[in-house]
Amino acid sequence: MTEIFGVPIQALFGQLMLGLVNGSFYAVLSLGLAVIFGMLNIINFAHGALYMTGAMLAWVFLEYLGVGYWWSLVLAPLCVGLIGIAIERLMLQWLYKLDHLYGLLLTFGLALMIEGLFRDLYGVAGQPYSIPEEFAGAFNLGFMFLPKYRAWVVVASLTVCLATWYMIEKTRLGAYLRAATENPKLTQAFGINVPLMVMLTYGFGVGLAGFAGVLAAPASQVGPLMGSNLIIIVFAVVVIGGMGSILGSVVTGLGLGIIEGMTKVFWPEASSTVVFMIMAVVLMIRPAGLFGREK
Amino acid sequence: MAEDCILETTGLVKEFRGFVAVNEVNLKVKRGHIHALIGPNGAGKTTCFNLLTKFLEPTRGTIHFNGVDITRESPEKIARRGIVRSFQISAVFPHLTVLENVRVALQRKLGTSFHFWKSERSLDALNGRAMELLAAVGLEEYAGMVTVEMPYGRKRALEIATTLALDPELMLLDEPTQGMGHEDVDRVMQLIKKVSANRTILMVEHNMKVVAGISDTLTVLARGAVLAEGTYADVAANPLVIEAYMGSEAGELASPAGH
Amino acid sequence: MSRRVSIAYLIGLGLLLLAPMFIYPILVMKVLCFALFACAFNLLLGYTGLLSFGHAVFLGSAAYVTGHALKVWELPTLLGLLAGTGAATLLGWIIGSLAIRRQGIYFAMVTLALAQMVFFFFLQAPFTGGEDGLQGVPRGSLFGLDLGKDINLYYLVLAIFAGSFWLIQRTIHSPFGQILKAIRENEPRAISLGYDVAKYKLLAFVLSAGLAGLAGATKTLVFKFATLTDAHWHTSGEVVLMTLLGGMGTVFGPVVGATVIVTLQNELADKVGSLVTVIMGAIFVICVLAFRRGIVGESLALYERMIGQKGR
Amino acid sequence: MMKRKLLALALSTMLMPVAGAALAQAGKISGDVVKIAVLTDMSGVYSALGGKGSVLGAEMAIEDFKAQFKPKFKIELVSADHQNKADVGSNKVREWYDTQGVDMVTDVLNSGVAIAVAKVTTEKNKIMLNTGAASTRLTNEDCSPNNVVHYVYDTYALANGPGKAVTKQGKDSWFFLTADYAFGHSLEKDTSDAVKATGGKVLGAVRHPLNASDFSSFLLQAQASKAKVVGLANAGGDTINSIKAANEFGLTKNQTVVGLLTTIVDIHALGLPTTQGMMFTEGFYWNLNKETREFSRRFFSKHKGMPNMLPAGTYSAVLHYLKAVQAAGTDDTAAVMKKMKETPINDAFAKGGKIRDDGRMIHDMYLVEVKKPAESTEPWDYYHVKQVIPAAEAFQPMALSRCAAVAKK
Repeated sequence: MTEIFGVPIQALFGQLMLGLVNGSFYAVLSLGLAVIFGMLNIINFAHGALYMTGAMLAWVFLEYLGVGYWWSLVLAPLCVGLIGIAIERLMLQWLYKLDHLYGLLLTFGLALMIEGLFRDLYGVAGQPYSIPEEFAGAFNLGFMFLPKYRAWVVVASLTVCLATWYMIEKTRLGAYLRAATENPKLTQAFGINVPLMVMLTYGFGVGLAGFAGVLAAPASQVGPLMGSNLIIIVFAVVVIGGMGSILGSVVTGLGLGIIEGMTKVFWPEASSTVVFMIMAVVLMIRPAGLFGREK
Repeated sequence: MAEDCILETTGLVKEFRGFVAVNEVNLKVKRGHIHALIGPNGAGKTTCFNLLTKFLEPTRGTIHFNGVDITRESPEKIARRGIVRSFQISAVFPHLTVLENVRVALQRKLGTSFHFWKSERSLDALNGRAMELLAAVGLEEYAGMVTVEMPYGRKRALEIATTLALDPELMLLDEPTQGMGHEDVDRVMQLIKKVSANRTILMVEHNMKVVAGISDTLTVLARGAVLAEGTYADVAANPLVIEAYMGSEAGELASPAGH
Repeated sequence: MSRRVSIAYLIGLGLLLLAPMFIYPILVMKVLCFALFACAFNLLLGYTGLLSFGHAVFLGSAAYVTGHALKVWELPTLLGLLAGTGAATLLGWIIGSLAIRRQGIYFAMVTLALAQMVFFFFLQAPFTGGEDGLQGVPRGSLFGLDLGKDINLYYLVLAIFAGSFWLIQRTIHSPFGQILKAIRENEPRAISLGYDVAKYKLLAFVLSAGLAGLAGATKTLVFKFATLTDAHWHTSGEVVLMTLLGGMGTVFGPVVGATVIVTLQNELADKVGSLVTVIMGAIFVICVLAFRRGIVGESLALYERMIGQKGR
Repeated sequence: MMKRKLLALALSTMLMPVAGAALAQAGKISGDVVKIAVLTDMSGVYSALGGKGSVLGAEMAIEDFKAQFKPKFKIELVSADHQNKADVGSNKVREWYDTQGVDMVTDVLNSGVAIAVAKVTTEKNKIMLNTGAASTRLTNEDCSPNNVVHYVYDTYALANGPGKAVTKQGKDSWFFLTADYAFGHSLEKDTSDAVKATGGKVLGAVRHPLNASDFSSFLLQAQASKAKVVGLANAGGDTINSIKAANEFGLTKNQTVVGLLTTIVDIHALGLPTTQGMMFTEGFYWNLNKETREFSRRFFSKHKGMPNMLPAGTYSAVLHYLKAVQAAGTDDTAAVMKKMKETPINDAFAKGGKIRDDGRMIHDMYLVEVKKPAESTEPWDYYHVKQVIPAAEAFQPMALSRCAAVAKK
C-alpha cells in the first residue's frame, strides 16, 4: 500500500510528522498564554515577540558569545522570563484594575517594539542557526526522512507541557497558584504573596515562549518576523480550545497542528486558513470553545 | 387554585460543574403581590433571578409567565414580555444624564432605535414622559445631572424609574435597599409600595424591615432549595428557618424593627 | 459650546480646502483616508466598546474590489467606490455575526483571527495579484472631471471624508447612538430593558466596516493600487494606535491620531528605518500606561479643569 | 486628424507642468542637478543580492564619471528601502518624482515592486534602469520602452541555460518550488518552456510565500513528486533556505536541486561543500578578465564581498545613463533614452551591450558550474565558466515579444 485516497503514503505521513512538530509549538505557546491568562486575565500579545526573542537570543549567544545550543536552551528562556518579570513589574501591574483590553493593547505595543528593535539590529531576513551535532542526520522511517532534530522538538515540548501540567495540578505551588487565580484576596489573606505569584507566573509563561523559540531556532530561520504570524494562529488555537484547561490547550495545539498537516496533503490551498475555518465553525457551535467554561 | 399566578417555576435546577446552585425550586408568584425572596448568603437568590430573566440558562425545569412557557427565550425577549429586572449592583448608565437614562428605556417603544441617520433631537418627544417618571421617584430636579455624580440611594431610585418606564407587569428587584442609609431605605420602601399598584413585584431583600413592611408573601431559600413559604408571620415562626439563619439574623427575623 | 464646535469644524474644513497649495496633496489625501478609517474604527471602539483587531481587512477588501472594478470591469469611478464599500459592508456583516458571539478580549482575538483568514484568502486569490498587489488602477473621471489630476481627486477625497465624518457624527448623536452608548455603559442593563444587544452591536460593526471600506476604496483611487499591506494585521494595529493616541470616544480624536501617525511615519521612514516600528510601539505603551484619554481627550479634560478653576 | 488633435490637447493639459518645465529648459539640466535614486531591499531577504552593494555600485559609477568627464552639472544620489513591498516602493518613487526632482531610478530589485515602480515612472515620464528585478513582464506585458530599461538579467536568460543543459543530461522531469509573486511565476514559466523545448516534462509546482521561514513541508511535496530535478524558482534568502532544508530532508540523495537564480553571494553563504556541481546562469563573474578583476577588487575593498551581477549592473547602468546625459546635454527623458539606445555599452560589466527597442539591454551571459572545494584556489574562486551565451541568444528574441508598444511599430 503506497497510496491513501490517491495520495502517496510517504507524503501523507511526512506532512503528519511536520504537523506534529508545528503542533508542538502551538501547544507550548498556547499553554503559556493559558497560564498567563488564568492568573493575570491578560491576553499576552507579546507572546509571539518573546518567542522570537528566545530564538534570537540563542542565535546571538552562539554568534557573539560562542554559547552552544544546550546552554541556550536553559539560558534564553531564563532571560526571556526575566524580561517578562521586568515587563510585569514596570508596566502590566498598573493595568490590573482597568479593562482587560488595555493589557492586550499594552502587550501589542510591546510586541511592536521588540519586533522593530530586532529588525533594526538584524534586518528581516532570517539568520541561520545550525542543528546541534547530537541531532545531525535523520531517521529513515521508510516513508520519509525524519530529521532527528524535529523528533527531538516533539519530545522536548511534550515533556515541558506535561511537566507544567503536573506542576500546576499536582504540586503545592500549583495549588497556591490555582487558589490565587480563583480568589486572590482570600489567598493573600492566607499569607501567600499574590503579587509575587503573579509576577512569577508571567515570567514563567513567557519563559515557555522563549523555550519554544530556542527549540524553533535550528528548525527554521531565526528572524524578527517569526513570531508575529505564528501568534495569530495560536490565538485561533486558544479560541478553539477555550482557555478552559491546561491540558485542553496542549491537546488543541497538537490536534490543530496535525489537522493543518493533513490539509497540506489533501487541500494545500487551504492549509494556511484551515485553523481559522475551524475556529469559525467552533464559534458557531460552541462559542465558549471546546474546553471552555461556561460563564 | 383559584388564585392567579403570574409566574410559576417547576423543578428549576441550575448546576455549575457539579455544584448545584438552585435545586428543584417551585416558585409561584401571585399577580398583584409583593413577593420577597430571602435566605442566607449563597442560598441561590441571585442565581434564581438570573434564571428567571434568562441571564443564565437553567439546567432543568420550566418557567411559565402568564401561562406561557418562557424557559427557552432570550433575555431581551423576556424583558419585552414585561418582566423587567434590576441588579444587585446599581444598574444605571453612569455617563448618561439622569434624563437620558430614563429615555433609553422609553425609546424602544418609539421603534427608531436602529435609525442611525436621525438626529437625537427626535427623542425629545419622550422628555415629558421621562420627567413624569423622574417626578414619581423624586428625581425631577436632577434630570440634567450626569448619573455617575449622584449619591447611591438616588441611583437606585433612578433605576426604579427606568424600570417603570417599561411599564412592566412583573418587576424583579435584586436587593433594592442594599447599602443604603436609613432615610433612603424608607424612601425606597415607600416607592416600591407606591409603584406596586397594578403590578407584581418579586424582590430579593436582606433588610427584614423592608420585607416585613411591604411584602405579601415570602419564599425562603437555603442551599438552593425552598425552605419555607408563606406570609411573614408564618415564615418567622418556622423553626427550620430560624435554624437556617442561626444567631443574629434569626433575631433579626424575629424583631424586624430592631435593625 | 455647540456653536463653537461648528465654527471649529468650519475653520478645519477651510484649512483642508487650502491645504494642497502648501502640502504635497498625496500626503494630505493619505491622511484623510486614514482619518476616515480611524473614525470608522472609533465608532466601534469608542462608542460601542468593541475592540476589533481585524479592521484592516475591511480597508483591504474594499481596496481590492474597487481596484478590480475599475481596472478589470472598467466601471465608472463612482460605481467602483460603491462596489468596494458594499463588499466591505457585506464582509463586515459576515465577520461581525461570528465575532459578536464572544466579548471583550475574545472578541478582539476572534476578529484578528478571522481577518487573518481573509488575508490569506487575498494572498492566494488570483484577482488580488498576490504579493505583487493590484497595480495600475485607473482613477477615471467624475462628472467630466479628470481625477488623474491630483488636485481634482483631492477635492473628491475631501468631500468623501467630510460626508463620512458628518455621517459618523450623526450616528453617534442618533437614537441608535444613544442605545450604543447604553450598551457600552452597562450591557446587562440594556438587555434587561429589552434591547437585543447583539443586533445593535452588529449594526455598529457593519456601519464601521462599511465606512472603513469607503476609506480603503478611496485609498485605491489615490495610490492607484491595492496591496496586501492594506489587509495586514499591522494595519489593524495601526488604526487602534491612531484612535488610542487621538482619544477614543472623542469625535475628533481619531483624526488627530491619524494625522500624527501618518505624518510621523512619512517623516521618519527614511531617517530611522525599522525604528519606526519601535517608536509606534512605544507610543502605544505610553498611551496605555499614562495617556489613556489620548491627545484630544486629555486636552478636553485639561480645558475643563481650567474652566472649573476659573469658575471657582 | 480631429482625434489626434484632441488627444494632443488632452495630453498637453495633463502633462502641463512636466511639459512646461521640459520646454523651458530644453537642452538644459533641470535644476542643474541630475538626481539618481537607488530603490532596493536594504534589510530583507534580497538585501544580500542588491541592497547596500547596489548603492555602492552607483556611487562608484558617479565617481568614475566625474573623474573622466568633469561634468558641469551636479549629481546627487538618494536611496531608500522598499521592504519588498510594492506599495512602499511606488509611494516612495512617486514622492521622489513629485517633490524631490529625481530623474532616474535604478536597482528596483523584486519584480512586484519593479512593475509598480515602472507604472509610476511611465506616468511621470521619468527613467527607470532596472538592474535588480527579473520578471520578463517588464519588457513584455508590462513593457514601457520609452521609460523603462531592463538592464542586467531576466527570468528568460536565467531559465534558458540550466533549463536546457540539465535536461540534456537526462534529468528530464522537473518539479518547481516557486516564490509566490511575479518573479517566481515568471521564472517557473520560462524554465518550464525551456525544459519542454528540450523534451523534458514538468510534473508540478508548489508556491511558497516570499521570505518563508520553514521550507520543510514544501520540500516534502517536491520529494513526493518523484521528479528528477527540483527547480528553485526563488532567490536570495529563500534559495539558501531551500537548499539547506533539501539537505536536511535527504532530498539531495535522489533528486537534483537547481537554484535558478543563484549568484556568487549565495554560494559564498552556503559554502562549496553544499553547492558543488550546481549549474546556473550568471550575468557577471568577478574573475573573467583584467577589467572585471580591477572593478571587483575596488568594490571588495569597500564592501568586504565580491560583487555579483546586481551591483556590477547598477554600476554600468548609472555610468551609461550619466554618459547619455552628458552627450545629450539635457536630462530630458526622451533625449536621454534616445542617446542610451544609440550608444553601445562597454565597461567592466558588459562588452558590446545594446539596449533594444523593447527596453531590453542585451549582453553576454555565462553558464557556470560551482567548483569542488578542492578546485578552489583562492577566496571567492567558485566558478567554472562552462559556456558564454552570446547576447543574441541569451535573451528572448524580439520576434517573441509580447510588448504591445513594440508590436505596433
